[in-house]
Amino acid sequence: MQFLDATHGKEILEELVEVIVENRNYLSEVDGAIGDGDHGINMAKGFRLCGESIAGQSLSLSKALGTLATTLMGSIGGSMGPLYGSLFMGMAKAVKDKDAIDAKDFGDMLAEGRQSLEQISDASVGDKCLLDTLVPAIDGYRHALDAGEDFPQALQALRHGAQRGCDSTLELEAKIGRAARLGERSRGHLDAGAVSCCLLLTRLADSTERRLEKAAA
Amino acid sequence: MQFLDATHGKEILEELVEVIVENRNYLSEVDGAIGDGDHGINMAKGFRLCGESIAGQSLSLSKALGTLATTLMGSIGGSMGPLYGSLFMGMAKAVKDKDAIDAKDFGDMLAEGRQSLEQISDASVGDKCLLDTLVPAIDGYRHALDAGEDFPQALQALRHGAQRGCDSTLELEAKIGRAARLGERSRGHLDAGAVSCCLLLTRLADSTERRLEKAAA
Amino acid sequence: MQRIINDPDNVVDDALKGYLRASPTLLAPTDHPRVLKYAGHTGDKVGVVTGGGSGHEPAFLGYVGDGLCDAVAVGEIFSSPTADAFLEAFRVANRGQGVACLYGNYAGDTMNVKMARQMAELEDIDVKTVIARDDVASAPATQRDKRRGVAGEVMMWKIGGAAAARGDSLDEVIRLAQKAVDACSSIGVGLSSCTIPANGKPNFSIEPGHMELGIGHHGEPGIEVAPLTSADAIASAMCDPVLADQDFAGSEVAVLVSGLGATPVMELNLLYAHVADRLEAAGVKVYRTDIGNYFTSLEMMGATLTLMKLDDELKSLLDAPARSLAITQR
Amino acid sequence: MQRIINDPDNVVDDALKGYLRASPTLLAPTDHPRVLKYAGHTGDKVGVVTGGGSGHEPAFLGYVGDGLCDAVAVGEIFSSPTADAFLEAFRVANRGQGVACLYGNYAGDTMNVKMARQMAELEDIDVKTVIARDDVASAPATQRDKRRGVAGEVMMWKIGGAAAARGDSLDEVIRLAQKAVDACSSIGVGLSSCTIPANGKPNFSIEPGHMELGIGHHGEPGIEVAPLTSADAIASAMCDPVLADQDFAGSEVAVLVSGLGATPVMELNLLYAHVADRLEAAGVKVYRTDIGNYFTSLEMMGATLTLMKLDDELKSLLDAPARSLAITQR
Ligand SMILES: Nc1ncnc2c1ncn2[C@@H]1O[C@H](COP(=O)(O)OP(=O)(O)O)[C@@H](O)[C@H]1O
Ligand SMILES: Nc1ncnc2c1ncn2[C@@H]1O[C@H](COP(=O)(O)OP(=O)(O)O)[C@@H](O)[C@H]1O
Ligand SMILES: [Mg+2]
Ligand SMILES: [Mg+2]
Ligand SMILES: [Mg+2]
Ligand SMILES: [Mg+2]
Repeated sequence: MQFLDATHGKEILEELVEVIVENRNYLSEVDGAIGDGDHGINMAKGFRLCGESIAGQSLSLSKALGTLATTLMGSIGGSMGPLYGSLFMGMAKAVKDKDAIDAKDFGDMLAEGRQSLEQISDASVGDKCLLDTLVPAIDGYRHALDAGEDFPQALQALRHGAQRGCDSTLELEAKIGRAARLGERSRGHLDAGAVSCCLLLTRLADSTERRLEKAAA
Repeated sequence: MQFLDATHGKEILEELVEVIVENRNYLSEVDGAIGDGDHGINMAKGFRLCGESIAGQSLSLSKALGTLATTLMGSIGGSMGPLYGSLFMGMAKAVKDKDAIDAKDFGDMLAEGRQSLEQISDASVGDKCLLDTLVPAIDGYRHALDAGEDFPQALQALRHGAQRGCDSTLELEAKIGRAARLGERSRGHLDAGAVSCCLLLTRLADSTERRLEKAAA
Repeated sequence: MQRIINDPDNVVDDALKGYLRASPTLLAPTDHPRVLKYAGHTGDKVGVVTGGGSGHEPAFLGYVGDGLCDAVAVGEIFSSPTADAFLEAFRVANRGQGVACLYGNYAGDTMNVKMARQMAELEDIDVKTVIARDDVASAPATQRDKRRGVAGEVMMWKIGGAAAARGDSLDEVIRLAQKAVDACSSIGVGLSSCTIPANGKPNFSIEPGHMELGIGHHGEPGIEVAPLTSADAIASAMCDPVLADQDFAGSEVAVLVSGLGATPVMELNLLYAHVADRLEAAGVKVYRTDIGNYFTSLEMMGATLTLMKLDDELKSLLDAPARSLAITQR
Repeated sequence: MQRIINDPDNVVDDALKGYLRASPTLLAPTDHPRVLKYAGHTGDKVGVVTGGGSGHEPAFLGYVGDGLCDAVAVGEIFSSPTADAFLEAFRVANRGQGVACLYGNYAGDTMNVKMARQMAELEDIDVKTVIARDDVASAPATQRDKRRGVAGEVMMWKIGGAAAARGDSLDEVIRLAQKAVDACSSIGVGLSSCTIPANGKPNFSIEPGHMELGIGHHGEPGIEVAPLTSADAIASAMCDPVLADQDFAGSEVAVLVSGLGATPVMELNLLYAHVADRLEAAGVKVYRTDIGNYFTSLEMMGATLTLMKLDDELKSLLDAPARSLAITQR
C-alpha cells in the first residue's frame, strides 16, 4: 500500500503556487478571449500571497490547503476566491489530522473539495467552467481505483480526466460566468477556470506521484 | 488707367470663400504640425457662413468685405475672428463708397487692412504668423506701383510677395500663437495663418486681375 | 497602455491610499485594507453597504458619504471584493439596526456577499440585500434575475441611502432600494475597449468605426456590434430597448446618462439632446437628469442610459441631500 | 475617431442643446446661441463671466451656477468664443454693479475679450478682467504674463464667484480673483493626444510609452517628452516645478488634481498619494484636496496638478457654498 506523506504539505503547496504563478499570463490570455482577461492575475495574486505566507513554515497538507483556501477567499475575491477557496477548504477538511494519505483518502479529498465547491456554485459539467475539468478528473481517478489500479495509475487517470475535461470546454457554449454573455460565440475557446483547474490537478498529481516514487525508492 | 468694378463685391468675395473652403483640410493639416490643427475648421466655418449670408445679394466690395469681417468676428472667435475680422474690416472701410477701384485704391485698401489688424495684434513680421505673408505682399505691391508698374503687374508682385512671405515662415521660429510654445521645434513647418493669408491674397489678386482683363477686353 | 500607476498589480491599494489622503472628510480607513467607511457622523441608523470591483470609479467608493452608503468593500479591478471585505464593511456599517447590502448582479459579488452574510450571521449582524439588475441588454424582461446591474446601481444607492439617512427601518430601506432597482432600466453602448493595468492589453476589442450596443461594464458582449452612427441614432438605439422594458409612458422619470470613462462629458450631453426628444415623443416626462461619469469602465469610451420610473416616494428620496465624491446635492 | 456626435462641425451647438435640456435649474439660454447664463436667482451683485473654447468640460459652462459664474461665452472646440458672445455674457451678467470677466491667458480669448470690453463700454457696462496664468510650464516665473491659464482657473472662478455672491464690490471681486490666480501654480502631464471632431485626426502625438510634462490644455508642447514612468515619479516630476514656483513651505494649500479627460479618476487619486508625500516632505500643509475631471482636454490622457497658497480670506471663499455642474458643495 502506498502512502503520501501528508506532513510535507507546504512543499506540495509550493508546487501549486509555482504552476499558477508560471502560467499567470497564459491564464489571463485564455480568459481574455471570452472573459475579462484577469484570471491569471487573480489566481497568481492569491497563490503568490499564499506562497509568501507559508514560506519557512512546516505544514501538514491539511493546514497548507486550509491556508490556501483562506488566502484565496480573503485575498482574491472575484468568483475564484469563493470557488477555489471552497474547493481547497473542502479538501483541507477531508485530510484533517492525517499524517499519511492513501489512494482512497486522496480520492475522498478531491470529492469533498468538489462538494464544498458545489455548495457555493450551482454550475455543473457542461457549463464551461472549472467543473468541466474537476468532475471528469475525479471520476477518472475513482474509476481507476474501482478497477483495481494503484495510486500512481489512479493519478494518471486523474491527469487524463482533467486534460480531457479541460479540452472539452473548447467546444462548449458557456452557461455561466462572464463568457455566458457570449452565447454561441464562446465556442472555440478554452475556459480559463477549466485550464487553471487542469494545471492545478496535474501538478498535484505529479507532485504526489513523485513523492510516492521517492517513498518507494 | 485700369479700374476694378467694385460693385460686384459679392462675386469677388465668393471666390475668397471658395479658396478657404477648398483648403479646409490642408489648412488644418498645416496647423496640426505646430498648432492645434483647427485653422481650416475655423476659417472654413466663418467663410462658409459669410458665403451663405451674402448668397443672392448684390453687394459692393466694401459691403461684402464688411460682411466678411463681421461674420468672422461674430462667428469664428478664436484668434482668427478678431485678426482676419480686423483685416477685412479695415479693407472694407478703405473702399467705402467706391464704385471703382484703381491700383492706388487697391494698395490703400490693403494698407488700411494691415493697420486695422495691427491695432488688435502686436505681432510683427518674423513672428511666424499671417503678417509674414501680409506685409511682404503689401510691400511688393507698393514697390511695383512706385516703380511705375501697372495694376496687373502690381498684383503679380502682390502674389510674389505673399508667396515669398508665406514660404519664409517655414524656417522661422514662432514667436506668437500656440506654435510659439514649440520654440526651436516650430522651425521646418509653415505657419497656418501665413498659408491662409497667402491663399486669400493670391485669390484676391487672381480675381481682380481677371476682372481687369475682362473690363479691358 | 498609457497609465498613471506604479506596480500594475498594486493599482487598487495604491489608489486607495490616494483616496484616503485626498478625501479625509468623506472616507476613512477600517481594519480591513479593502474596506472604507464614511468619515463623518451619521448617528443611529440602518447601515448601507456596497461593494464591487474597482475600475468603475466613482463607483463604488464615490457613493460612500452622507445620505448614501456607510461602507464599501473594494475589489481588484473588475473583480468582486472578498467575503472578508464585505464582512468588515457590514461590521463597520452596523449600528445595531442591521445592514442593507446594495450591490450589482455579478457572480463573484453574489458568492462573496453570500459567504460574508453567513459569517455576519455568526456575529449577529442582520444583513439584507438588494441586487441591482437594471441592464436590459443582459437578459430579457422575463429573466430579470439574470440581468447585470449597471448605472441603475447609482439610483439604488441614492434611494436606499436616503431612506436609511431619514431613519427608515432595515425592511423599509430594502423595500425602497428594491423599488428603485425595479424602477430602473438601463443600457450601455461601448465605443472602445479598456485595459486592466495588470493585464496590459485591451480587455476585448471594438473595431474603430464600430460600437457595441448593450455592452456590459467589463466589456461583456452586448446585443449587437454595429457601425458607429450619429449621436441621434445612438440615442434612439439606446432608447428603444429601454422604453420597451417598462411602461414609462405618462410617467415621470429620472434620467441618468453616465460616461464609461473616456467619452467627453460634452458628448454625453450631446447624446442626451436626442434622448430628451425621444422621451418627449414617447410621452415620458423628465423629472430630473444627471449626466456625468457616474459608473465607468476604466478608460472605455461610451455611455449608459438609465431611466428610473418615479413616484412621489422615490422623488423625495432622490432629491434628499447627499454628500459623497460622486453625488453632492443640497 | 470613436465619438458620440452628429455633424462634426456642429458638435458645440449640438452639445449645448443637450446641456440646456439636462440642466434647466442651472443653465439657461440667452439671446446669443453661444452664451448660457445661470438659471437661478442671484439677486443684485457683481456679475461674474467666463468663457473659452469648448472641449474642456466641465470648463467653462460647468462653473456657471450659484456662488460661481453668472454667464459663460462658449467657443468652438479649443477656440475662443467670439467678441459678440463675450459681450452678450457681459450683458446678461450685469446687474448694474459691473462685471468681472475671469478667463485664461490665450491669444484668442484676450483679443475677443478686448473687443467685447470696448463694445461693452459703449453700453456703459463696467467690465474688469482677471487673466489666469497659472501654468508654470508655459513660461518662467519672471515672465508670468506669458503663462497660460490651466486648472488654476477653477480656483479663480470659485474665489471670484464666492466673493461676488457675498456681495463684494467689483474691485474687490477682481482683487480676490487676481489673488487666487497669483496664489496658483499648476502643471500638466499628457499621456495621449486628443482629436477635435471636426478635424478627425489626433491633434498632436505622444508615442505610447512616453509622456509630455508641462503639456498645455490644447496639447501645447511642454517642457519635456520623457519615457512614461511610475505614478510616483510622475508625481515628483510635477511637484518639483510647482513647489519651486512659489514659497509654499509652511503654508496651507488647496490641491486640485484634474484629469485631462480619459485618465480614470482612480489613477488621479493614485497619483495624489505621492503628491501628498511630497508636500508633506516639503513642509506644505494640505488644507483641502479636490480630485476629478475639473478641466479637461477632450479625451486626452493625463492630469494637471494645481497648488493654491491659502490664507484665511481665500479659505473662507474656497469653502463657501456653490452649486454648478462641476462644483457643488454645501
Ligand atoms: N458560477 C461559477 N461556477 C463555477 N465556475 C465559475 C463560475 N463563474 C465563473 N466561473 C469560472 O471562473 C472563470 C473566470 O475566473 P476569473 O477570470 O478569475 O474571474 P472573473 O470572471 O470574475 O473575471 C471562468 O473561466 C469559469 O471557469
Ligand atoms: N497674436 C497673433 N497675431 C497674428 N497672428 C496670430 C496671432 N496668434 C496666432 N496667429 C495666427 O493664427 C494662426 C492660427 O490660427 P487658428 O489655428 O485658426 O487659431 P488658434 O491658434 O486659436 O487655433 C497662426 O498660424 C498664426 O498665423
Ligand atoms: Mg476574468
Ligand atoms: Mg489652431
Ligand atoms: Mg474579472
Ligand atoms: Mg484653436
